Amino acid sequence: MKALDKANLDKFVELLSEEFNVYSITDTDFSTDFDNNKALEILKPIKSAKEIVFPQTEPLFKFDLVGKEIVVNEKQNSTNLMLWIKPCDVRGINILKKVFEKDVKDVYFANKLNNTIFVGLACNNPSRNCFCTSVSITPYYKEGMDVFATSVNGAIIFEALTEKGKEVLEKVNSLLRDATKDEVEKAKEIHLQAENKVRRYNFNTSRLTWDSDVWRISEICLSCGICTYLCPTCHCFDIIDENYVYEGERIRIWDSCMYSEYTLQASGHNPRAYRLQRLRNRIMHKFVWFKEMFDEYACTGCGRCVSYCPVNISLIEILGGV
Amino acid sequence: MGKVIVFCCDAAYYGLNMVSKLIELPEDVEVVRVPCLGRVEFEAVVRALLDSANVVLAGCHENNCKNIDGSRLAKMRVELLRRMLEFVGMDADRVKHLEISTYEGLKLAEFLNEFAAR
Amino acid sequence: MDLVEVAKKLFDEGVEVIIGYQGNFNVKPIFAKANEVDKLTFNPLCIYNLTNYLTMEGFVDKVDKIGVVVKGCDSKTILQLLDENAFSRDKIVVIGIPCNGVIDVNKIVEEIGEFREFKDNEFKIKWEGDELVVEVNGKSYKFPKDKILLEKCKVCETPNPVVYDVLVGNLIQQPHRKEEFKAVKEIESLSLEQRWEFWIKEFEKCIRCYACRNVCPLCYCESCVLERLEPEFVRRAVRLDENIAYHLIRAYHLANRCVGCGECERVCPVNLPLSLLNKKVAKEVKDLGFSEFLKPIEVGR
Amino acid sequence: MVLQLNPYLPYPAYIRGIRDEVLDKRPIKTFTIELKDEKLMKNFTFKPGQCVMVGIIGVGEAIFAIASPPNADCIEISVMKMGRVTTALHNCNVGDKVFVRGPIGNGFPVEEWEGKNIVLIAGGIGITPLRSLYYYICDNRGKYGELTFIYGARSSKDLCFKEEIFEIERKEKTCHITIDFEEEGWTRHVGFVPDVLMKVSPSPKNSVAITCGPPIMIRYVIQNLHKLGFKPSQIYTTLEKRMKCGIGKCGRCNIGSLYVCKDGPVFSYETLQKLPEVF
Repeated sequence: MKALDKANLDKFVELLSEEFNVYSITDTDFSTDFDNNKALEILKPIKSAKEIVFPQTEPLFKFDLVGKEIVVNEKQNSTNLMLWIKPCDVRGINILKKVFEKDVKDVYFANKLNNTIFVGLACNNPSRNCFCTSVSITPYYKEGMDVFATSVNGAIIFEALTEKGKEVLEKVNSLLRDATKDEVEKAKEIHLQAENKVRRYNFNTSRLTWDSDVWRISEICLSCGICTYLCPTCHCFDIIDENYVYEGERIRIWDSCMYSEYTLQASGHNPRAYRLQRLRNRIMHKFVWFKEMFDEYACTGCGRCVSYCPVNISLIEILGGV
Repeated sequence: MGKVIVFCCDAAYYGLNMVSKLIELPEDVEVVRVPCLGRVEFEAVVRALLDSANVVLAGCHENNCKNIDGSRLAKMRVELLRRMLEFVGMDADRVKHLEISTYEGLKLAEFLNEFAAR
Repeated sequence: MDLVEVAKKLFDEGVEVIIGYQGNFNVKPIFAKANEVDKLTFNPLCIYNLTNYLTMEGFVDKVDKIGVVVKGCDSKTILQLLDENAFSRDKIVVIGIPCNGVIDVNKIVEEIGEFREFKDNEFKIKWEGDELVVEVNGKSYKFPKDKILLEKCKVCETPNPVVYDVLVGNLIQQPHRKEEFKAVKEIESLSLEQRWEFWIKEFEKCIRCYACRNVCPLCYCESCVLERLEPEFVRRAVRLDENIAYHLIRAYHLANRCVGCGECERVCPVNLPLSLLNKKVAKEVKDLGFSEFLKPIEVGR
Repeated sequence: MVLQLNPYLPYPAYIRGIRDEVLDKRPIKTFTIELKDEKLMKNFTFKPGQCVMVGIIGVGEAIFAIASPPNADCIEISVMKMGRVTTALHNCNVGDKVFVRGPIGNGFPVEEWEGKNIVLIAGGIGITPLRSLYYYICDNRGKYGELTFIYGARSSKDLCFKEEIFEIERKEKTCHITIDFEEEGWTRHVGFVPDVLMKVSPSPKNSVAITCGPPIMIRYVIQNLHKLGFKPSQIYTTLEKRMKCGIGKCGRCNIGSLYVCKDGPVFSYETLQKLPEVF
């Protein structure tokens, strides 16, 4: 266990920036332009971290509209380093990984994931709408991280979890010192404190049946895309050709299962024309069908969909955890 | 020099056609013929602006529109759009509304030459 | 008469559903049937513009008569929708509530701090004169009105519903306020470059979730221009220029139709100042002399 | 066939031939497509019932069932003019470039059916995957039992692969062609496909029924097959949804936990029974 004094934080980031594109938390998203000290305090940005490995708009390949040829440019992007990413967001990426690697490997996702190093930070102060402990992770969940950090008073304690993570710590070794026993003890205490702060619900997914009364809540759903776009595990996308004058691009772009256009077929038939069907599909996919496929919920308990829903539809309520 | 897209109502298009032998339009001017200026979807104008083209809407004089209201509506819409563009910090002069009768083709062509060279 | 009594009477008179509010802290819209009449409430957290639901999925056509709870600002939407023949007047019963202003729930959380364990029915919130009184967990908090009130309510011209069939509560006497477009004028006073800088910073954040469109009671086209692929006026890619196109087109479609309910700005997850755009259009529309209730044709819709 | 490394990258191909099938408000054309790379074309193997993504640069991609038998040296697809991509395809000429991704989907479990009688029931453009299957069975006639073929369309003008169908009619004793309403000069069946199925009443003994067509037809055909004594495990159908990626990632074609593009489009009715909201 290594420790970094918070006074050295600026130097720490500077040193890392020499080799990596350092992303960190801002109020809205993960960005290279962040406030060093504030980033440690922010609970989680509005947008989830999936953007780094699965960007909202991602070019698949270019094409030349005159000759009608495909132009593939395989540029190697430099390594990204995600600083202070929270356990729930890493969990989201772990879930996406399962989806994108099942059967056929999605190269765009895999490339980005390979080029990203996660320096995670334990969550000290979960908010009102957090419910990660109810979907079987904790505020100090480490899987998928390369380095796991905990902020303890005046220092940050690091624990390298992978080879990549060891390299990162090696890079900033000059700034680090060994963590004292007290600090390590304190970190454990903080973890447990945070875990107790998160409200725990007894979710009852058996009530999510096809014609359950639960779906009546869809009456008030606006079928906007907030919940899906902010969700760390939602991964629906659309593939569209964008044309400019002489060239074009085939892009992949986030789509939302809450839009009626999403399933609209060319013939005009729409298998999910109503908000009820769409809301049901979203929730059942996350908690019933995903469980069938991968044996876990496609939910990280980050609470974004609860906090930002324009009409206060609460996933917690739908799952029966009032 | 950017591209210029000109939406011409039937009358203005006819006027422009009449003088096509006298005066040549610059290459990057694209003329789009519409039945009436009132029919121009302003979304198309916005699209053109953001694809870095300049836009001119040329149509009848206000009291001379065969569809009675088309020209007046177009004028109002363009004015509103110009003010909005200004508000978000874009150059409002990239959209112009011109009142052109069938006999003022030369005026329009001259204007376009000037506008394209700007 | 209070809301529940009024609702009971309306159900007796043959209203099938009442679109109203439920909950104290977690306020949500509700489509109340006769047996759920007790759930209907109204408090200063009832921020939603419920008229939005009247134009969704052809809901109005499916029932004989529906009631809808409106505040002063929401009632203007009803007038505009009627003007556009969105539904027939005799299908809906407008339950008007004079309103002292509404509050964003996050503001309360911000002021009081995180409070976790409480029961929704033990949470109380109401206006007392110029003060907001909040009771939670046995403690009571007081906030001055101008500190906590939503921006749009500070310049509200119509605290009383302008159209209603039944009124709940008493009409509010309030000195006549006038919209002065303060925020708009502030932006206008900046230079062109400064304005551009201000707006690109905002538009870059947009994630195009279309919540602003879906929450808008006046955005009810069956097929939205944004979903059209031919011609494609707004490309799907989420980039600055496409975002600008989207927001310009959205504001333009609402020219002289926007009633200023401010829902678009409220729901935006990345906090774009959308009502600034709407207000600007409203101001210019007045200036340009559009007719008072604009027929959609005047903006090309 | 090995999928290439990047599943989103299509193979360049060109249109070798175009044949008009139906001239109507909703015209149908059959396109013969060949991959540019000969070696790839040779290696492009698929099962009957599988699909391909056919794309046009600058317009987009759409999924089509393969109509040609697996041993053909080309890919044939029948396309009805409907949306953006199909309209663009209809505007194409012989020699034009297209891009192909595939094969996609599971295809018919032809090995499982060996030794069984086969009942093919198709409606309208739904004949495309069954055409592929028919020719496959013809090539491996010894492995399968009796074959019954029922095909229907709205009118004689709407019949796809007209000549081939009549050819099949001459060859097979049990081929039934029907149109929905009576027409002058029409001597074959008149009536909807499910009704004709009842008239023909194939025996459920040691048979499988495969049906493809408009959703409403499939529903009644399945009902009638039940009446004839077919068990759910003996009934197969193909489904259609909006698809974009074709590899089970983009999410829109799900029915329950199954993705039509990856786990389908061929489903046995036994599987479908357990799924909600199939159509």
